[in-house]
Amino acid sequence: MMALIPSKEVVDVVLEAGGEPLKLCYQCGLCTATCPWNLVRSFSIRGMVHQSQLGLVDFESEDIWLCATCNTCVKRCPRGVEIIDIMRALRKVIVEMGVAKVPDALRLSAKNVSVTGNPLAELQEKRADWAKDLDVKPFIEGTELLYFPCCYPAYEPKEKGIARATVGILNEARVDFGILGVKESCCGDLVRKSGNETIFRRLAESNIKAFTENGVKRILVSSPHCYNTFKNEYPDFGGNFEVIHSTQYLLELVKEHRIEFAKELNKRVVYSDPCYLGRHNDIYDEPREVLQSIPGLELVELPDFREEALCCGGGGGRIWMETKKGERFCDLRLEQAIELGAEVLAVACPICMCMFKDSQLTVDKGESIEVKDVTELVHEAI
Amino acid sequence: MEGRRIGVYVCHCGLNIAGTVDVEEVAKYAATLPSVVVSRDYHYMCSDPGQALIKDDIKECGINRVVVASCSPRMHELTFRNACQDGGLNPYLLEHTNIREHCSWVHEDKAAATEKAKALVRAAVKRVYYHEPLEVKEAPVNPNVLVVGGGIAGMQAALDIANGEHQVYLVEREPSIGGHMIQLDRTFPTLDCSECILTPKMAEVGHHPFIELLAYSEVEEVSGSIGQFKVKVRKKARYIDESKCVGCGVCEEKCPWKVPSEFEMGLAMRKAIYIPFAQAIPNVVTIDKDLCVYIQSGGKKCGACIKFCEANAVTPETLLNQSDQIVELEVGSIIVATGYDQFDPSVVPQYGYKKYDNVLTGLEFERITCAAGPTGGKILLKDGTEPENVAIIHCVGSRDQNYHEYCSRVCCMYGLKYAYLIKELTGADVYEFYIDMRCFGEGFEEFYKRISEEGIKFIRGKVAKVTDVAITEEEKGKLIVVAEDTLLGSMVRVPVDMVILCAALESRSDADKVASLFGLNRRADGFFLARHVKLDPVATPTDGIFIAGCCEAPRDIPDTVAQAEAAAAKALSLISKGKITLEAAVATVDEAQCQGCGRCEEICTFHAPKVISKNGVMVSTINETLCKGCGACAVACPTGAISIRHFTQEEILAQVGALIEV
Amino acid sequence: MNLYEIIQDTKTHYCLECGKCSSICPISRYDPQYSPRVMIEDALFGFEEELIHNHKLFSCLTCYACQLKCPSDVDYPLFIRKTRELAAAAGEHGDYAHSGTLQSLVGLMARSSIKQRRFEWFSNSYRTSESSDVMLFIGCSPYFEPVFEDIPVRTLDIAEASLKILNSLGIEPLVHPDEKCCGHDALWLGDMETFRILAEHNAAIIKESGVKKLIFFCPEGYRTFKLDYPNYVKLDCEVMHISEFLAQRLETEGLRFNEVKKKVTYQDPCRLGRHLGIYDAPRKVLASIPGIELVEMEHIREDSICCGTSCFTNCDSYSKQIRVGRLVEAKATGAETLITSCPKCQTHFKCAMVARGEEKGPEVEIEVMDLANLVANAIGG
Amino acid sequence: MAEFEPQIIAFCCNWCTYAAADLAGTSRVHYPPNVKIVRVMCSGMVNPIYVLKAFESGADGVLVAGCNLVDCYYLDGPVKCDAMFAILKKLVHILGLEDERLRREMISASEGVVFARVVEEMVEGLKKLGPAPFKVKKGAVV
Repeated sequence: MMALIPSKEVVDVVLEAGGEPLKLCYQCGLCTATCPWNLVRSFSIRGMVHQSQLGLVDFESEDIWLCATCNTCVKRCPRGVEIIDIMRALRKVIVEMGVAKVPDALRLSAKNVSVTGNPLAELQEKRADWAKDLDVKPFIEGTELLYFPCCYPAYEPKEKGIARATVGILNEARVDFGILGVKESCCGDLVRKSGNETIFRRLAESNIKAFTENGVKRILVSSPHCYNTFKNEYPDFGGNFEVIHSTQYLLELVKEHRIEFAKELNKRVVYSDPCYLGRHNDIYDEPREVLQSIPGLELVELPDFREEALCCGGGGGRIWMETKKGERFCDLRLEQAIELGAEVLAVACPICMCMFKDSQLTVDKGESIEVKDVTELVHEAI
Repeated sequence: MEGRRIGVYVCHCGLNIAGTVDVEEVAKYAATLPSVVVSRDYHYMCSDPGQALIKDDIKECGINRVVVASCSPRMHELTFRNACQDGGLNPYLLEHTNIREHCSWVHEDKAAATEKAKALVRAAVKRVYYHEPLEVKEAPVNPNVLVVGGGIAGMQAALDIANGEHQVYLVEREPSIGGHMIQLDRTFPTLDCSECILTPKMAEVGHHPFIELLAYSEVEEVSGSIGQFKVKVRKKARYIDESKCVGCGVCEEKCPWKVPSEFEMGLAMRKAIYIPFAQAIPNVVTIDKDLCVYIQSGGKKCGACIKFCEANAVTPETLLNQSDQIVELEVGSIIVATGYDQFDPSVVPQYGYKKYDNVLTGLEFERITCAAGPTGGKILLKDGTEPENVAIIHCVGSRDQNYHEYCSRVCCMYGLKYAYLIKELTGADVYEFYIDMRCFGEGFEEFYKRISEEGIKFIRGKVAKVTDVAITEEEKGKLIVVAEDTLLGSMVRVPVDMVILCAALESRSDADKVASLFGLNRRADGFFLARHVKLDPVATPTDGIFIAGCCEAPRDIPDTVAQAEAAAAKALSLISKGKITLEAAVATVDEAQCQGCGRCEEICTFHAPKVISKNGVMVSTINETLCKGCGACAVACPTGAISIRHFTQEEILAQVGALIEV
Repeated sequence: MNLYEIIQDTKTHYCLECGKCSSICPISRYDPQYSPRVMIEDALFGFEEELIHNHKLFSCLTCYACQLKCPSDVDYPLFIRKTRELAAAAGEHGDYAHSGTLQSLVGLMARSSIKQRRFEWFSNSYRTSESSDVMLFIGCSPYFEPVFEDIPVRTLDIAEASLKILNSLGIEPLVHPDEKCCGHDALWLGDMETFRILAEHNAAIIKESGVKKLIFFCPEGYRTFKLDYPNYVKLDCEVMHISEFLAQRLETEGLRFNEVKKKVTYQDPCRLGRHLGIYDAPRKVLASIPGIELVEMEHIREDSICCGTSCFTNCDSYSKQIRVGRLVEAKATGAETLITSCPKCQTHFKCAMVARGEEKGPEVEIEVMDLANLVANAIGG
Repeated sequence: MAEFEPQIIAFCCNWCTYAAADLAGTSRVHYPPNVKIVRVMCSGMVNPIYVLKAFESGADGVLVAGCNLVDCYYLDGPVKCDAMFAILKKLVHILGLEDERLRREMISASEGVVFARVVEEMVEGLKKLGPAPFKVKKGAVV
């Protein structure tokens, strides 16, 4: 066996890239043991952290790109190590210092975001096209609420329903809201988590500028990723806004009787907690309360839910990458939902929706279940 | 054996016994047994009227042996012994048999339970026949206490007792008290300066009106037993007049003769006339006889110290004619706090200790970081430069069956402390090679976390070797630490400038002598064995002798202090009672039967039997103050010379033989 | 039988009160309270109760030193043995050594119907035969092993050595799995019931096996079979001690031994020597081994001194002093090894060397070895 | 004919097993009356002769029980008892006795239930084995 020589230089680079928390790790292995990847293949986060501690990281390894930033390990870590930060730092070292090859899919998507402001390479000027036929005002100074739909509902045909349902509900509730449309760009979460810190900063700065210039105070988001980024990361760059996720806002509207349900929705529904809503931001009850308020709807729980919920596998830029069949968390999740006899798999995240809709195509009896955003279900019932 | 008159008392215990056992029948049956003159049954034998039956029968029927069949003797044997005594009978002439817990409460078949009760009573009657009166002896306790060892444990124990205004003799073999703790730089996990917290205590010991400090002295002989030990202490000659020396240090300055200083772990020199360290207590000089040229030349050469001593403490007279003194002490209890030795890593040749200059032991590193130490507190390599990277190797000599199997308990923590100090003082890269991190004490884990934050590199793996054979350019001129990083599953080679070996704490090299001096037992690992690991942790098999600190096992300062205070409390409780009651049912030797083979001496845990020569014949004698009456010696005795009072073979065989009716 | 009859039987009334017995008695030398003469006197005065409850009654080693010197031919050992029968009937048994474990084992052995596991120690390197007409009597050796583990004495070594000797002479002897204690100790402690049961059992199994010759390595068994059994049971076979047997074969077969360089001295066991008059046979065997130099002790043959304990009873301070005295004598010869031909002698001597206290008595350490082992070593292989 | 009722003599150390038997009593844990306890201060006090004498006097089984190694009031009594017991076992083994008739247990003061279970097991086992093969010596009982 070749002996390795620890490299102080590499350690310093990783630390510099934001890997500071790795110092704290005492190698108990709980992260590896809780990581969903180990349901489908072997993946030692502990090992990677230790390699980082000694500057012995194999930057060529595809493992570096696996982490979906689902936060399970961080939540459970006995030393409070921000493992996602370490993963981010390692990816950053590769992306920004070019020490190894970045997977093509990631490189491409990041480039897209950088150039077009969205990962789907759609034109910036079409960002508001989803709302063309709807009664949606552009946001102007003094508008109460900014609705920020996220790139996927904005462009992706399969997901536009989320944005449209949201607008339907807001209008029903007579909410004073608007959209920024072409003035906004991707929140930058996925690029940041996949190591493109520079692009992220640019996006953040541009969004903050747009929000600030237009006098935005309160932002309604459909995506937990946007939610997390605006709420927890933008403040570091000077952007302080009140951020509210659609499920939170829906509950507010239901409780204040600003929307009333007109129909029964006699369906068996399971809810899949998005990582960035649940583990990253501790929002577990609101989506459930909203669903339960829909007349006739029967809410059932997946085998693991809330804090334990299985990730869809799309976070951290994974949505852009190909995951081998048999290793897809979303497939597992969908199978569980089908097993439970659910008619609808309710989500509260455009990333989750994208992942699950893909799964429907490959999973046995995938079409037997609908994948819908909570917003869509509410909209159907009013 | 004439004249046995046995009274038998069978208790109903309400229905507790009578509900299952036909007590009247048992009493009637007992009356038919040989030598039984009275046999009664009664509702509650433990009640006053029940006890009165026994007392009256002793007086009126002249019974001289008593059998009570009732509950467990663990419950009421003492009650009935007292009843016998009140009735004028020696309390040991009672046999208490258990027909409640061992019979009525555990059996349902009344006939069978009654038969069993009869058998138990029959056996008790047979046994009581052989009972002999025993005398319960008491002995006074001398309130003086001897504390052996002037480290933190010994000092703490001495202060606790002396503060209760009892005389303490504190014996320390080195010229000054202070022990290992005074050699330490800082103490984990709080990083207090060891000297700062210890020297006030040393001064207090030095001045305490109830502490007589016998430094530079060793215990030579201990005799007697709990309450009345006699101790001989050799006060080694310092070759100066202690009463005159003011510790000014001029002589030391002028003395031309040097050797490596023990206190500085050989990293600095001391003189032939020396005070081991600045805050030494007592603050007087000691002369190293072997090194002093004046003494060695019989007064013909040197004599610088005499010349410069203004206090007239060093004179030709003290140098040439002073000799060791034997001090005799009488004490009631002894606290042994003799501490530990640091494991010598040179027996692990792979680690290169003594081979490479910059491989150090923990204690050496303590001296290096200490501001008063040989480098003035600077962490320096032998060549005077600062290290850029340092490896700290844990478990050197511990957790290794080739050396010591036990965990040395303090090394993880002091290893972390070193990492902290190195980072703080030099900014060097630090690697900790560990097997497991064991940070169990108060504030320890927090300290570990704090040190982790400093970016210390932890490599889980026992180091295979430390070498200077470089295989790459960057290894050149470095010490390379080779290990498997078990977490990587890969070999690593870490080039460093300095290696610190976290050497284990081990039992003193002369622990065997100390053990036999004080009648202590040693565990397989060499440390002294406590009376009970959990429930009697500072007592020893020898009553009146207590242990504290690292002589019992490796431990840190707070644990040592707690143990010292526990030992002091034990001694104080003895003093406060003022006397001890001796076990009456102890071993006794029939000298005519004894062959002096010493098997009893060998097997006894408490050192009670001793073979001595009487008129040229070897016979065993029992020290009754030490004997606990466990009976192991009687089993070991091949000739039947030893028997245990109240549990003689005759008694037990009589009982066994009568249990089964044939 | 009462005391009067015993006195008649053992010619005790011929006692002249000369005191020769007490002056020769090894116990009286150390124990001022013990005197054969006084014992006899008590008997002659008719103090029966005092006599049978006197625990010194069990001190006599029955070594026969006194009897050989008695001018009136008083059989004092026999007197003691018979008086002990009276004492035993009254529940007396002297002070058992080893807490009476050995006596108890013999009692249990006698009164049990189960098959012993005597031969689990037996290695298959020795050849035995169930149909042999020679039997080697193993005796209590298997039981001694655990009891004397700590001394350490391995009496089974002697059994193995004896087997090796017999095998080398072309004899594959019978070793009987159902053999029981010969009853020597029971007999000499006055426990006649146990002795009879044992004698009858052993006689029966020997008769059934049809052996013609019975060889012993233990002089006690030998004596018991040769002198005592005939009074109680019928035994149709020749009995011999292994030293006798060897001496015989030396003549008839011209046995040759390898050289063993050793300076030895020889302890005459009382049973072999004074009881049966066998002094020459063992010496002859010793002389036949090249390299062996025999240096005799001060007291030998008829004047030999007992190993100090008999029947594992009253093994006391005086017994120890006798043994120490004898060992000092043995060491004084300058021999490196003390040879005996009795497992008990070996046991008692080795036991006397045990000194586990810090303070030690006189230096008495010397190698003790059975003659059979010495011979077996000389056979080699 | 009545069922064979084996006789068991148990030597129990004062501090642990005797106390365990007491606890069985106070907790009313029932067990067969075939056992009779002899109280000794320490299991290391049990002389081989006590056990042999028990067989001599008619016991079908003997139990020697005391503290666990760590609980011993006298520090290392159980070690001494084990050493004695090893010798004893060899002796009764040669004698031909079934191993089950002689049992060594370490039962701590809290294990009343264990004591009862051991007694039950022994009684069951001895019932299967039948009476001990020794005929009691005349006048053996003092």
